[in-house]
Amino acid sequence: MKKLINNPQHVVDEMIEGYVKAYPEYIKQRNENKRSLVTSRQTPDNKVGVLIGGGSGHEPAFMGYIGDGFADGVAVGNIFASPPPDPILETTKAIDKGTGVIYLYGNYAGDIMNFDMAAELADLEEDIRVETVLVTDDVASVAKGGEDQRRGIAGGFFVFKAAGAAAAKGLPLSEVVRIAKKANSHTRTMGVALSPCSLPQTGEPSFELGESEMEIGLGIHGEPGVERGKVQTANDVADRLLKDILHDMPLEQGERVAVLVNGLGSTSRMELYLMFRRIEQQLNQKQITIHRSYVGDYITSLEMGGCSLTLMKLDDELADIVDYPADCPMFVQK
Amino acid sequence: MKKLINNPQHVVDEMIEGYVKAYPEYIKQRNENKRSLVTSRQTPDNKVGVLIGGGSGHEPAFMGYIGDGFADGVAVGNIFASPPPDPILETTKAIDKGTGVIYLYGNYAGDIMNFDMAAELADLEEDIRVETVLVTDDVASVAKGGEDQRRGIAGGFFVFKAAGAAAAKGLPLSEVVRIAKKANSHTRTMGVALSPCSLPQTGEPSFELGESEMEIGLGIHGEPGVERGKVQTANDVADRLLKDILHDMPLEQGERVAVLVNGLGSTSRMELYLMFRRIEQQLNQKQITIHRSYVGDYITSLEMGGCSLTLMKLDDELADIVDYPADCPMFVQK
Amino acid sequence: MTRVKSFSGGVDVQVTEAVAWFQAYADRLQQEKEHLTELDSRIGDGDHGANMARGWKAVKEELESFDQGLSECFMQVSKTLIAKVGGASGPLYGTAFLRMSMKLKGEASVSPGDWAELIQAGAEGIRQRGKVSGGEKTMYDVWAPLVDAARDGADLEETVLLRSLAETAREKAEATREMKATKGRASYLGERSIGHLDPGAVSTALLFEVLCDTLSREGM
Amino acid sequence: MTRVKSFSGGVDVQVTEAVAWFQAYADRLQQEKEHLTELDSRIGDGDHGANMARGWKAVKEELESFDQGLSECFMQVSKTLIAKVGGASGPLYGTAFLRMSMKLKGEASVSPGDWAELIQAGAEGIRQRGKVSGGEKTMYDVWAPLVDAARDGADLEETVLLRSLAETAREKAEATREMKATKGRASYLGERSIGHLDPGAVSTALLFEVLCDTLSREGM
Ligand SMILES: Nc1ncnc2c1ncn2[C@@H]1O[C@H](COP(=O)(O)OP(=O)(O)O)[C@@H](O)[C@H]1O
Ligand SMILES: Nc1ncnc2c1ncn2[C@@H]1O[C@H](COP(=O)(O)OP(=O)(O)O)[C@@H](O)[C@H]1O
Ligand SMILES: [Mg+2]
Ligand SMILES: [Mg+2]
Ligand SMILES: [Mg+2]
Ligand SMILES: [Mg+2]
Repeated sequence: MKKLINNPQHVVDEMIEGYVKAYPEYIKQRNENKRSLVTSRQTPDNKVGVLIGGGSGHEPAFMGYIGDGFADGVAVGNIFASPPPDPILETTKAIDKGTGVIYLYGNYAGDIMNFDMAAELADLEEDIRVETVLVTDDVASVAKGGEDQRRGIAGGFFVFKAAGAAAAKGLPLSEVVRIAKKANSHTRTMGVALSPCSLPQTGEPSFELGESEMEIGLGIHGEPGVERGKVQTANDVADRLLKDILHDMPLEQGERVAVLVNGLGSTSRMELYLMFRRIEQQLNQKQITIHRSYVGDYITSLEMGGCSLTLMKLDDELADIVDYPADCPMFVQK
Repeated sequence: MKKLINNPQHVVDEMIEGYVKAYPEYIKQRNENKRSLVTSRQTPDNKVGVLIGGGSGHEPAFMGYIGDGFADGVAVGNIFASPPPDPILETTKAIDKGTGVIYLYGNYAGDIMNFDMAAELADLEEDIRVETVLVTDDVASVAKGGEDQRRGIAGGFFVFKAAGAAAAKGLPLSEVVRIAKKANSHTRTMGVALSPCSLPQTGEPSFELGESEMEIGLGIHGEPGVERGKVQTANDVADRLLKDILHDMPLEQGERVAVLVNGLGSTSRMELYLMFRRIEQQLNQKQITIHRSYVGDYITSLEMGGCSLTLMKLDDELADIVDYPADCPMFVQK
Repeated sequence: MTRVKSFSGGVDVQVTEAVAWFQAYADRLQQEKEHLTELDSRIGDGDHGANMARGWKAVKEELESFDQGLSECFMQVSKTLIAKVGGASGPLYGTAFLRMSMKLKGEASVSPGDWAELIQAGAEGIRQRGKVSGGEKTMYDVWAPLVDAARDGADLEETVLLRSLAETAREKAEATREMKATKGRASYLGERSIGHLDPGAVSTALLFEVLCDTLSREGM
Repeated sequence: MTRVKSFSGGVDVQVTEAVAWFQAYADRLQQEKEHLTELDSRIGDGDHGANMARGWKAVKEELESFDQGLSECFMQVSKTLIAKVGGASGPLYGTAFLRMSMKLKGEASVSPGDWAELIQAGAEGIRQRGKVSGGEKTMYDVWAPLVDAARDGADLEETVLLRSLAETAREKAEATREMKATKGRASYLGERSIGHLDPGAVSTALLFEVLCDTLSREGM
């Protein structure tokens, strides 16, 4: 696959360099560790630090979400690989204001081990209180009953936003944790993949899909999904994703949701709006209110083809959190 | 090519439906013509109407740019095809506040004919003053000396933004036109394509490029460019694009620019930041100041692969215009 | 369906035949869609076939129960093309049919001697709308020479005249192959546009070929 | 390079040999990169080869001019793996080497009789870090049985012991093929993970194969 890159070994560092140069008013890179990025703005005293992260290749996640009302810092891993403890610890030190730091990331073995190691070091060596909330929104990954073993995918956007808003409001760590956990437990995602991406190092597709095949539930690193079949119409795919989500998280008539239709990288906006159109029709018919919608590329897998649907079920507290403004390089909400 | 669509004949109408449902607080569709979209917000009395448009398939352009500080209305064409006079006229009527309307679109024969027909009708039948500013930023399309015959591509973003900001400031039509023209004459774009997109109706790639080929200067509808060759590194491609722009629009040490690195649809953000990184290095070395940067998908060609570089040379007036806030469904600037 | 003998020995074309022409052209475009698109993807953006097929399909449907006169029929075609074809060819064909409709105001039929003036009105519309003068490798390079061909054949029998129009159109469309484009999308190709047919010229040639086929078959 | 005869009749492994082992493993990973990646792309995310090759390349470079003791050597490997491998395998191997480094504190060499304890320290690290207990289709399914193999072979000659470790490792890695993954990325595959080798188990087998190859060659 053709890519506009230089040395494949340096893509991540070069990307970060470009990113930091593009948004100096938002972001700075720590001298101590180039994979540690933090807000360049003055944040309020006593504010709980919000640290998100994971592998690269999901841009605009995670580094695009550093900013007011969102994350204070990001630890950047290699492509699709957890960052090691070092940049996590460095970011933790940089954003802690004495009131503790919350770690938010997807539920992957590698990330857990690295973030846990960093949390242990932060506690032991720096005396910083760290709490962790894992994102576990991917309905396709583990059957009902095993919710907390699920992978974290696009729904992370809502969980990060919830924690970011809660922290920006000046809530203490315990509250930020409670709200992030609540956001996670109210969030479900189902995805569909149409075409693979390729890692810069190998140039090889991350998985194989036939000329006219799609895979329901395929993970954002190419982890296999639940069902492979012929590509269906946008309406049928939307219906399927919605059905699986509603089966897992039933919604009553009159309830409110936030909707995220997330492109995986190479899917046109046109297709995403077609998907959203059908979702809206179906929810409308079930008399479920869409409180706010997000349609676009929020958490990608390089240039993977396909998209995911995320619903977050809202109560007043979460609705408020969704509406909270944010100002980040790759995401602004007024 | 696989796509998440329903009936290929209805993609544009379905996309608009989805889009309007996603952002009711920003956008409304005219009952009189479904291809006419206008802001759903109350705009100030006497504000000059800003109408942008062209074919679909360039999302987030054009409909993503309806909002405060940007366009008041959009006429939507079929994929890569100018809208007919009807929706243009309908949009014109809807957004005119008695102070006239400015039409802004890329310099393509089809668009000119349709927008001209609409302008004639607006004048004759509705007594609305219409002025037109064509976007002609594509350096690759016509050699120096023939600037006003060039195609309009990603630089339209700056020209639309300039007109939108000028109109939002309450300037009269003549001033909005002057500023838009100035923005256009200060803007240059050079693009590179790595892979084609395919039209939903045909499913066929819009052009052919070898396994390891790229084409410099290829147009956003697949119009041929200036040079085809092997894919080069991000640095070499960035240098080439920048060289061609600076050759066409020389910049002195100490001058200021706005930079747009625009993805064509399926190019990862990672690659775009690698491109930006090099551009920044080079401009920095030439002591040219980057006043503001935009990196992402601003004007696409469905899922085409590749990107373009746009520079707008700034004086105080244009710097001010670039900094003017905007609030649109697909673009927010604080 | 009645046909009126014209003084020149041919038969006049009436609204029913015009409708048949347009409907047959719509069908023909469905077949030629891929080919036109293919041509357009070489020197343009690859949508001419889709644009034309879509627009004329709408024309066909709208003419299904048409019961007005010749001028109104051309006007209907014009409006539909302008609204449905999009791109450059929509307004161009739309303007051509608009001007032809104006020329036909009050007329019930077109006699062989009328074709030159009628085509000239259409060509004139394209010339103005497209800001062309000939030789730019566009559909105008077919429309313009058809005026002369129609003038030269004004006294011929209708089928002979129509055959000559169809042949001229095809010839002139072929002749665009060697031209360098200086208008429309293809102009960005410069020298590289040489060696390819202009898609709009080819769709124009088809229009007149179908005219000839339809009216030669009709009522014979 | 001197080797110390151990009481059991074998020879002891010293820091220079450890360095040789790690450097040879780094080289071997460059060759096996594609294969490991291939395995990981079947049941994971296809980066295990790249992760390991990158991390151990850094290890090799850092050990180029290494002049400290055995424990420090293992500690250096641990730190580099944790910092450079990323993913799940980085902290897992990193923790294994950290624990082995602690076990080696103050030791100048590893005699055949020491291997069981050493490997057990590493395995224990992986068990805790990975929250595994065996049978989950991970690298632990190779590390754990190696403890027994080392214990059983504690009295053997060094090369024989190492050969037995290498063979056990390969066997146990092969045995992951029939397991159903319940930890790590592959667990999302459920039943579908059966029939594929676990990439981390295979890279562990390679580690012990290279140990055997390097030390059997060294000084013979
Ligand atoms: N300025 C012009 N004058 C006359 N004909 C033109 C002009 N520009 C384009 N054309 C004709 O239009 C055809 C292309 O039509 P089409 O592909 O439908 O529109 P678009 O170029 O907007 O995609 C060309 O082949 C050419 O014959
Ligand atoms: N919880 C765990 N305990 C032990 N080993 C694990 C665990 N999770 C994963 N592994 C090992 O890690 C290997 C995958 O490593 P790698 O591909 O480098 O990391 P990642 O899965 O983060 O991409 C697996 O093959 C398995 O052997
Ligand atoms: Mg990984
Ligand atoms: Mg077109
Ligand atoms: Mg075309
Ligand atoms: Mg892996």
